[in-house]
Formats: sequence, structure tokens, C-alpha cells
Amino acid sequence: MQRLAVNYNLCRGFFTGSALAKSACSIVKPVHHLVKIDKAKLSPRFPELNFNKNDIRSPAFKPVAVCQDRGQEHYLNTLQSDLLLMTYSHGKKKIEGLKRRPWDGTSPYHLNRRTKNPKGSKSQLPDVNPIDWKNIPNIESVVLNCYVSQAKENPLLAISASLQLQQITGVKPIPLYSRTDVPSWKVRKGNHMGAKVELKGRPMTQFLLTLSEIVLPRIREYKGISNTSGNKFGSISFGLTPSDVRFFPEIDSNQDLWPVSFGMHININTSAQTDAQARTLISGFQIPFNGSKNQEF
Amino acid sequence: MLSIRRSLATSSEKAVSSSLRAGIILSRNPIVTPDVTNFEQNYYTYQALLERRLMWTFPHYYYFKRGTLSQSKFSSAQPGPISKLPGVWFPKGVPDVKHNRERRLKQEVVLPKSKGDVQEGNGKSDDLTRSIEPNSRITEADKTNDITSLERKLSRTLYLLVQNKNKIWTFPNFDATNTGLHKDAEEGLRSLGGEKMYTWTVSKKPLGFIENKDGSKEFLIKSHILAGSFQLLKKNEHNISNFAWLTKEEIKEKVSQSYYNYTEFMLADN
Amino acid sequence: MLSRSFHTSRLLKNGKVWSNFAFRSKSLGINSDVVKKAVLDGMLASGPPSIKRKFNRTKYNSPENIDSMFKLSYDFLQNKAAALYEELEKIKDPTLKDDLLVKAEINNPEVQYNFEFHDKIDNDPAIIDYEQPVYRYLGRENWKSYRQMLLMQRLETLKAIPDTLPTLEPKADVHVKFPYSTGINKWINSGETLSTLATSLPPVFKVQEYDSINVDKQLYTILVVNPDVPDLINDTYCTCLNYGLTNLKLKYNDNIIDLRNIEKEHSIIADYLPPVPEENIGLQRFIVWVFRNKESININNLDIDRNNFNIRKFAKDNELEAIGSEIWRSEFDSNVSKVREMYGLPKGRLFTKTRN
Amino acid sequence: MSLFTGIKGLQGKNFACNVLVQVRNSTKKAAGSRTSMKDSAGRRLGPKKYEGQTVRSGEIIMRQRGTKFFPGENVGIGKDHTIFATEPGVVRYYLDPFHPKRKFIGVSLKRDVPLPIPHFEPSVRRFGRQIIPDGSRSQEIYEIGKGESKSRFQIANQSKILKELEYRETKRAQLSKEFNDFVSKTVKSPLSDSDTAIKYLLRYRSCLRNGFNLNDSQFNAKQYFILQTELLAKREKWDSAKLSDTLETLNKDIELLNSSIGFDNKHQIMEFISESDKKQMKNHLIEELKKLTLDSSNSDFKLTKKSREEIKKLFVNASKFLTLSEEVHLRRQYLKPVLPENKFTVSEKPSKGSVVVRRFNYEKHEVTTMSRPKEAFLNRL
Amino acid sequence: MTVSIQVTRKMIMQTSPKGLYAGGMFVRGKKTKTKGSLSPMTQRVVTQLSVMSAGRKQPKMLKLSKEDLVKHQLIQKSWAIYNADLRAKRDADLEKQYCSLRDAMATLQEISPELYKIANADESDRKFPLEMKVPTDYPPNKVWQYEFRSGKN
Repeated sequence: MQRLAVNYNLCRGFFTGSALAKSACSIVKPVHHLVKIDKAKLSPRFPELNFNKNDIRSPAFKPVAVCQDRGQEHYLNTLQSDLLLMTYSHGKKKIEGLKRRPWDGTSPYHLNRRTKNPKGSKSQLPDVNPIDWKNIPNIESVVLNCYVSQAKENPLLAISASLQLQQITGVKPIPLYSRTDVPSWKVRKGNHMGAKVELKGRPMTQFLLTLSEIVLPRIREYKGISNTSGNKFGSISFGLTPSDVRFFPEIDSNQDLWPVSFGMHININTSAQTDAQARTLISGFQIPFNGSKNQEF
Repeated sequence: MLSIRRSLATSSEKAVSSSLRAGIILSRNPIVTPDVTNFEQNYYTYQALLERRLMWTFPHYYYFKRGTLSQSKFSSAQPGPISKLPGVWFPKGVPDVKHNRERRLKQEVVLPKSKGDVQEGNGKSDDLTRSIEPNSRITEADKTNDITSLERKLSRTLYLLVQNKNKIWTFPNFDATNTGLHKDAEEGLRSLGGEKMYTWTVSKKPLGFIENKDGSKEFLIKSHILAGSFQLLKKNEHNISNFAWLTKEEIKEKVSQSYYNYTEFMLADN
Repeated sequence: MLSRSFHTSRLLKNGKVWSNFAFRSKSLGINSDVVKKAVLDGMLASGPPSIKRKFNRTKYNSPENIDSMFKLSYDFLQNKAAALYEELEKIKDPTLKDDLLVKAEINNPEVQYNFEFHDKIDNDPAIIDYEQPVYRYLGRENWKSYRQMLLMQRLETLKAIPDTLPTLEPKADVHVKFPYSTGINKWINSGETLSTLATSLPPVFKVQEYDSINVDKQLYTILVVNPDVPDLINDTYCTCLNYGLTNLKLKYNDNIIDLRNIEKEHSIIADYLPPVPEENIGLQRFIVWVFRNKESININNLDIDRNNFNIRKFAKDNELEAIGSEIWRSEFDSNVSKVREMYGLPKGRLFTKTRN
Repeated sequence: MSLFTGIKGLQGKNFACNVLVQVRNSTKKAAGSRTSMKDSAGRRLGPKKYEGQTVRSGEIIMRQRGTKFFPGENVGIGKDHTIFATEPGVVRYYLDPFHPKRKFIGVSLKRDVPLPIPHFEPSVRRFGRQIIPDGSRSQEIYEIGKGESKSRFQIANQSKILKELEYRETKRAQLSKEFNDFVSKTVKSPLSDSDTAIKYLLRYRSCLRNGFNLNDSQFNAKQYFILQTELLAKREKWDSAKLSDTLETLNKDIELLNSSIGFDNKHQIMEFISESDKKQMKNHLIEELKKLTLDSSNSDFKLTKKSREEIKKLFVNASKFLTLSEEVHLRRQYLKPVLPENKFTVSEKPSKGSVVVRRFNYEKHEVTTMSRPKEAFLNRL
Repeated sequence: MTVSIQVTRKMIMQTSPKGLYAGGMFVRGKKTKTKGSLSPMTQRVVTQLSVMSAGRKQPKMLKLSKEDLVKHQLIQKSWAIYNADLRAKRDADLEKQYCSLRDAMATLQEISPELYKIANADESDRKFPLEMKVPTDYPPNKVWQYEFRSGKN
């Protein structure tokens, strides 16, 4: 009888995490129904986290439409139909981007083999569709990226840079950390090196208009954004130097709080499919371009 | 196709292709933002107040250094929350004050009055501290209802319409030559309204076309006026007697129904 | 469904459809006058009536400008609803009509208030009336957001599908409770392990339909099966039919099936057999399947071997469409012998695992 | 050079650093000599059971590095990816359409059941248990061992559970005694089975306590006895006449109880009051209360001690005809713990026994102090 | 936010003057939280960090009563529907514009290939003129520019 009891205790597993209990592989078993199950919704913990962010019961709720968005109104009123006219090209066909090349199937080994890279490129490129009323270019987001190279010596500068971004945009920035060790530049992995912020909606147009109406005109001998800027897929980037940043009204009116200022990169992401379209779009917000042969006819 | 009764007595011999005409939709873009409706205004106010309730406390200690004059000015301008007192019954809830803000209520930051506000009488234009008074969105031209002025209806897009001798209002249109529709339209416009005009043609492509009763096709080119003004030449070769800068609704009243129906979607709502 | 024919055009002239109860159900409005006033005419000076304590009422602060904005929004949406009601008059197709009715009422704040803050399972037809398409729509959304997912997860993890029926496309919400044996007033959670004493007397079912169906004609079948009965000869398990009801009628609101509304003569396929698991065979699953009948079933023509029941064959033969399910589990406990005695069943066997 | 000697010194201490001991030659030695000399014995990987072989549970089917084969039906996988049988049967190597790039090993319980089992077919399971015959030695051993195999929860809470059970029993006995006395006093016509009647009342009450409404409580409690009787009839093979007779007497008893006994809102036993009577009594109570506090809306209304006592007296029997929420509501309305402020309940100067209240005044933005006499409060603070 | 605060404390240690650690040695019982010991630069960053972080600055959670919740949801819904209507109208107009543009170009191609060639010439990399301003809330002092440099045109 005692033996039985002892055996019983031996069999009983007290630790669920023991090495024996660990599975050596994972197999997803197919289910027998078509209902989508959201596990977070089934959990009784933190019910308020299950609310959508635009639900007032969610802790992350933030009112968005607090005022008229004049940049957006300008786009919808004037730019949109002008852009349709300017970017339309009659009889234009879809230009197919580079795609991965499939094997011709002459060998049985071609089955399940990875397709070949596109010719002359490592990755596939998107198609360029002709413009119609559904894909008129629009600005999607603006990303400000502030990397302070001196932060490797004085990490406090990264914090100041982060606050500078917040002051200029009114949106909470995300800290940036160096990704790799680069001994020749004395950069260590994981150091706090600056901040970035992604702007959308009202803060985005607010920032763009401040830039084009207040900051850029005040920069001495500013020629404009390079006409060759762009990543080939409709994103335009340019930079501001630390002295340019001082012209932002938030910095300008509190000069004594900002003994040092930090330059930044500005990436304007648009839904345009080519850089030329993107530049046309951005010029509608009074942002000057340099070296453009702005043909008048 | 829509056919429209047109009675422009033009000498078609000049035109290279007699059946082609170049029309121009010349617009003045809005100068001020569109008027908000009551519904929108209320919603914006509601959201703005909600935002004030949910926003983080203003870090006044960052902008105003302790012990400075500006700090004392600022803090004296603030209404200040009700603070907690021991043994006192607060029917509207015990105050929860942090950083001089009642955390249960919306945040109110009052800017201290600057010098300029006090001495309002001597409004020197170069005084930086003067209070800013915005210009009125309604101009003189609105009050006198001067439809030939470019300064009317600042919140709307205005379009140039001309009236011929037969009292018919249309968009200006001219004979097309071989140089291109946009060139004909621009040059025609200048022959009508003088050279003191800075216009920007949006595109060489026509926005649309109207098939006239006489078989000619009128292609519409879009253009914006950016500076200068349209001054109708008294002796013009197009028999135009009158012109006006009109909004979409006003155009509907002036032109024929079919003409409006055709061009309606090309005109901006605001 | 909406059988009453109404001539709304005259009533709709002023556009205030949401406050017009001449042709709309009373349940589409808030029952309590005070609450209704606080919602529609702006917050009362004494605070929101939904807060029970006066102390908390005076403490409460409404968001500013909410009432003035609410009025504009209410008028805006009410006008849209009025247009939909006018459109409704021209439409004959009942499903389209239901869709439009849902669209016209879904934004009504009174409907939203009623649904959000009242009991949705044991509903009061004066407040949540599932005969109204809009409440059915809201009910379905609510069910999909939690209970349906929970049920499907449990059916899958407990392998109720495909051990009994191959799959389930859930259409109705099924609830089960056992009020007669212990008097407990609680709908069971899917997959719960219940004591055999609690399950010793027949359960009560509640089947909530959300689809538009012909309530007067549609018949239902409910089967409770246990796929974990030992089959010693073949060294495997077989399925036992523990309870079988058919030819049941349901309504949208009154849809509890208890002994009061079961007709003994032509509804009971199999009497209730309580869960009496034997010792050392682990947990047994009891799966409630609810079907829509194609036509009424004559129970005298049925040939059922309840101890070796093939539910797939039964469903196929009688053209039953599975619409809902519920599951509970039972294992051997100290009450099993009492229940066996009660039903005159033989004494349970004791098992041990074989070595091989 | 110094490095060389240093290493040489280490070599004496049996350090296996033969790599570092190198001689400088004119040509560089090819790289990769470091591990090419090492080798280990074969790990004896591979299948241990082949397709179609029978296995017993626990037998190893495949040893492998990584998951060359994945575990399928009735097999397990070890931490070194060894695949073993969990059920006795026939080994099958197969492919699964849901994971087209994986190979599986499974154990089919029967030779004629192919793997994989079709997706929507019921799983094939082995019962794998045998009966322990009654009265055998193994059963004895099992019964003894069972006492010790209680769950930890049961062992930890044994005394508590027992106490709880005992309490429940005594409470039940107490209640049934109370009910018995009450029934014998109030029910005029004799009951055929008083024992069942008391049990019925207990069930009736517990249903009410669990939140069923009146009708459902009565039905649920009655149904228990009907079902029990039917089961008894089945067990003892009664004929239908006897069963219907018994059910009829049961029904009669329960009808009698239902029409003569009820429960108040605190679940205390009382004489039956019909719904219409309850409504009437409620209306009467409200009228009385209104009469007593007729001028309460008046600003100089003073609630005397006497009238307060009278109101309290009116509420003595209220639990019999009011629901709990109604009663609480009415009590709150007419017996306010703190009276509204008027000239009787706020005194100018703090007198003996008055309570000083400091309250913030939001209009004047200041703290106002007022003293309230004892009469302003219903209960002692 | 706590993470970044921890990080900074480390940083402050690195950058703070030597006095605190008495020549690298850690002195027991010495005040470590004295404001005066921070350099003005460090002090500024500490303030800057507190501007960005939530500590003591967050308002109380907004808990609406049932009535207000329903009202708020209705308001949000009406705003969404209002905007959807506007968007639908705009899209319909744009579609009409697109169709008319396409038809016009097709007709022009048919009637006069020379003019079509001019009209359909490449216009990519065309910019909006800088004189085309984004509307402001209130008009400028000089509402309309009547004079302009003729060289521009």
C-alpha cells in the first residue's frame, strides 16, 4: 500500500516546465470550422485593452479631429483634381515592375524550387499603374529622423534631440538605438542615438505647412529640395541642418532653452508611384525644388 | 454627346481646323479656408474640449524658470485649482491636484497679458507684443457684391465667365490653331483681358469637351490665376461685353441648365 | 416577422422617426423616462440617473459640449433613418426589408442604450426584443464577439468536432442549465466540468436564433450525445444518446425549452439519461447539438440504438442542419452511485489501464 | 617567440593545444586542420521500425537529428527528436495534405485503417483499459490507495469542507423544523406527506434565493419531486394508475402549499399573499407614507421624532409585500439618513450636540461652516 | 517611460562631476540626490526628460456614465457617416472628371492628331508654382497681388 502511494507521488509532475515536458517540434493542427478566433478577446484579463483605440473607453483614446485641417482641405479642393489632370497620360499602359522569374519546368527538380531573382535586381519591384481617379497621389506620412552622432560621447544629447522633435511636431517620438557595433566610428550597439517620429493626419499637414511657410523661407540662400531626391517609389527625403531647425517657431521663441539644436532628415512618404509624381504633389504644398526645369508653356 | 446652343458669331476662317475651339476654365483658388458648417464647428469644439480633458499637464516649469519675472506673471494669470483641505466636504469630489492642475477636469492654460494688450490705443505696426487681430474673412467686394473683383468670396474657388453680345454667359473660348490648345486658350485670354495677368495652366490636356450645335468641339483647358487681374479690353475681337468671377452656385444661375450639367463636376465645391 | 402593414408616409412627414412609436415597437425606446430625458434632452442637473448613488452623481462631470453636439448628430442621423423608412415602403423583399430596418435603427441611441446596458441572454422583451431585426443584428454581433468564439475554441480543443459531427457552422446561440436537480440558476460555460449530482435531472435549453426565419413553421431537434462510452469488445469508444428531443418550436424571445413546453407524445426521442461516468475512465464529453428540421419527424418511425448511436447518420437521414452546440464534461465522483441508484442503473465498473 | 615558449610550458600540464604548437615554415599551412582529425562514433540514427511493423507503446520508431520526420497519429517526440509510439499498433510512414512538405510517422491502431485519417472523420481511439473485477485483490488495493490520492485542494480544505457541510445540515434541519411548525399552524387541510411538503418548501426557498422568479421556483421545486416519483415508479415497476395517483396527491399537496405559504423578500417563510393583495398593500403603504410626510416638500418641514417612529413602524411588515429593491428605495425616500437643509435642520450657532459640517462652496470659492442639530440625522453618526 | 528614466540615471552617473563619488570611491551615507551637484547641462536634460515623460502629468482616466457613453458613440458615428458622405460625393466627382478627361483626349486624338500629340506630351516633373498658396484661416493684409514681375511669365 505504501508502495502505491510512493509511486503515485513519483508519477505526479510538479513542474510543468521540466525538460521532459518540452515539445521538440511544433505542428499547427488544422481546425474543423471556419470561425476566426481572437484569443485576446477570450481572455478575461484587461478587458479595456480589447477596445479599439478610437473607442473612448480605451486608455489609448485620443481625440483626433480637433480643428479644421487646412492642408487636407487644400489638397481635396484644389490639388487633387489638378493632379489628376497633370499626371494623366492618355493611352498609357501598366508598366510592370521586375518580378521573380519562375523556372520553366523542364526538369522535375523545378517543382518546389525557389523562383529566380528578377533580372538586375535582388527584390521584386512594384508595377506602375496609369493614374485614374482612384490612385491620385496623396501624402501618406512624414517621418522625421533625428540621429545625433555626438550622442556616442554624450548620451544626454539624444534626449534633447528627442524633445526637440516632440516640440516641433507635438507627437511623441520613438527613441533610436544604434543597431551595430562600428569600432571605427566608436559606435556601440544599443546606444541611445536619437529619435524619430512618424506624422500622419493633422500633425503631418501642420508640420508640412510650418516647414513651407515659416521655416524654409527664412533659411538664407535656400535653393530648395534637390530635384533628384527620392527613392524611386514615391518617397522624397531631404535634410535640415541644426541652424535651419532653429527657425521652427517652437524653438525660435524659446531660444534660451535650446543652446544646441539638432538637424534631422525628413522623409515624405506618398502614395505616388514615381518620384516625379511625388515631387509634383509636394510642390503643391509650397515646398520649393532646386534644379527643376519647371517648364512653362 | 451633349449639344449646346451657341450663337457666337466668330470668324471661323482664321482657325486651322474650323471645328476646334479652345475654352479655358480660369479659376481663382480660395484664399481662406472653407467655411465650417455648424455641425463641423460643434464637433471640432467637442473634440477640442475632450482633448483638453485628456491631455497631459502643461509643463510650465520647463518654460518658466523658478523665480523669474515671467514665471510669476504666468502663475498669477492662472485661475488655479481648488486644493484639498483636511476635514472639508467637497461635494464635487475631493480635489486631485498635481502640478497645479485638477486631474479630473480639463486643463486651462491662460496666457498672461502682454504689454501690448494694455496700451491698445497706440497700435504701432512694428510693436511685436501687440495683440494679433485677424483680418476679416468678408471683404469690401463682398459687401458691394462686386462680381468682377478677385477679392470676393475668399473661401471659395471663383471661375471666370464672360458674357457675349447675346447676353449668354460661358467660359471664355477661342479658335484653335496648330500651336496647341493650351497656347490658344492662354493667348486668347490675353487678347481678351490684357497682359497684366499671371496665370498658370495646369496641364496641356483638356479637362473635357463640349460639342456645339454648329458641329465645332470646344476643349476646355484648366488654368489658375495667381496674380494680376483680368481687365476686359473694350475693343476685343471676340464680341465679349462683360465678365464675372463666380462661384459654382452663381454659375448655375447664370448659365443654361445643360451647360451647367456638363461642367458641374469640373468645378470645386468650395 | 414584420407582418403589420403600416402607412408611414404621413407619420414620417416631420422626419422624427425615432421618437415616433405609433408604428415602431416600444422596445426601440428607452423604458425609463428619466434616463430617456437624460439621453435625449441633455444631462439632468442632478447628474446621470444611471449612477445609483447620489454622492457619485454630484461628483460626476459630463464631457463639455456633449449635449449640443449630440442634438446635431441625433438630427443628422434621424433624418438619414427617416429616408431609409421611406425607402422601406417601396420594398417588398423581406430580407431586404430587415436589412433596411437594421440600418435605420442601428444608430438610434435608445436602441444602443437598451442593448448595451441590459441582460442580453435572459432578455426582457420590453427592452431587448429579438423580434426586431436590429436587436437580432446587435445580438449576433455580441454573440460573435465572445460566446461564439469561445464555443468553437472549446469544441475544437475538446475534439467534439469531428468526433461527433464533422463540423459546425454556428448560427444560433445555445445555452444549457440544470435547474431541477440542485436549483442552480446559471447557464453553464462551454466545456465546464460539472458534478454528476448537478446533471442528475434533465437540463433546460435556450436556443437564441438571430437569423430571419419563419418562427411559426420552423422545427428544431436537440440531441445530447456522449462519444466516450467504453466499448470493451472492440477496445474503443462508442457514442451514447443521452437525451433526444425533436419537433420543438422556438420564438425569438420565448425560447427556453424546459419540461413545460416539451410535448411528451411526439417530441421525446430518448428520455434523459444522466452522465454516470465509471471509475478511472477520465472525463466524458457531453455535447448538445441543436438542429433545424427540414420537416417534422415522426418519432415512432425512428429506429434508434441509443447505446451505439450514430449522430452523423441520424442527422443525414432526417435532413437535420446543425446550427448550434454546447458542451460540458463529467467525471466519476462520489455522487455517481447515488445517481445510478436513482435511475436503477447497474453498479459502475472499475477500470485500470492495460499494459502492452 | 615568447608565445611559443609560453605554450610549450603549458604543454607539460597536459593541455591539448596542439594547434598552437606550430613551426614557421616558408609556406603557410592550409587552414582547417583544427577539426579535421576529430571524429566521433556513429550515433546509430535511422528508423528502428519500418512501415507495417507492429509496435507496442513506448517503442522507439525513429532516431534522427532534427525533425526529418514529424510525429503523426499516436506517436510522441522526445527532446532529441526521437519518435516513439504512444499506442500499440502498426507503424505507418505517410504524408499529410495540410503540411505538404513534411513527412510523418504514425501508428495506426488497426492494420486496415490507413493514415492519415480523413480530416472530418472521427478520430480512431483505443480504450486501453480493463475491468478490475469486483471483490478482487486489486480492487482492495485500489480502494485503500484512493484515500491518499485526493487532490491537494481537498486535503488542504478537508476540515473546512466538513465544517461547511455540517453547518449546511444543521441550517437545513433548523429550517425544516421552522417550516414544519409554520405549516402545521397555517395549513388548515391535512397534507398527505408532510415530509415531502417540507422538502418542497426548502427547494422552493433555495430556488428563490438563487434568483428564479416565483413561477419558475415553484415549477422547478415541483418538477424535482415529479421526476423523482417517476424514476421511483420505473425502478419499482409501478403500473400507470398508481403513478398517476401518486402524482395527483403530490400535485394537490403542492398546490395547497403554493396557495397558503409564501416567502418574503428576505426569504423568510410567511403566509401566502396574492399579487393583487401585494399591490394593494404597497399602494396603501405609499399613501400612508405620503400622508405622514405631506408637507415635506415645504422648505420649513420638520420631521419630528414621533413621525419618524411612525414611518419606521409602517415598514415593519413591508418585506412581505415589497420586493427588496422597492423596499430599499422607499426607505431611502422616506427615511433619509440626512435630512435636506432647511431652517430646522441647519442651526445658526453650534449648540450642544450639534454637528459642525465644513463644506466647500463652489460659487463663492470658499469653505462654509454650518452646524446641524441632532434631528437632522436619522442615525447616530 | 521607466526604461528611459533608468537609462538616464546611468547616464547622469557617467557624466556627473567627481565630487559625488569622492575620487571614484563610493562613500556610504553621502547624499546622492542633491540638485546642486548636477551640472546645469545635466539639470536641463533632467527637466527635458520630465517634459516628455508621464510622471504626475497624466489626467485621471475618463469614465463616462452610460448616458454619456451612448451620446459620445452617436456623435462619433454621425461624424463618420458625415465624412463618408462627403468622400462619396468627392469620389463621384473625380470619377466624372476622369471619364470626361479620357473622352476628351480620345476625341482629340481622332479629330486632330497634331494637337493630341502636343496635349499628351510628357508632363512629369512639372511643379505647382510657389505663388499658389495654401489657404489660411484669415486673409493676408494684401488680399490679392495685382502687381507681379512680368519676367515670370
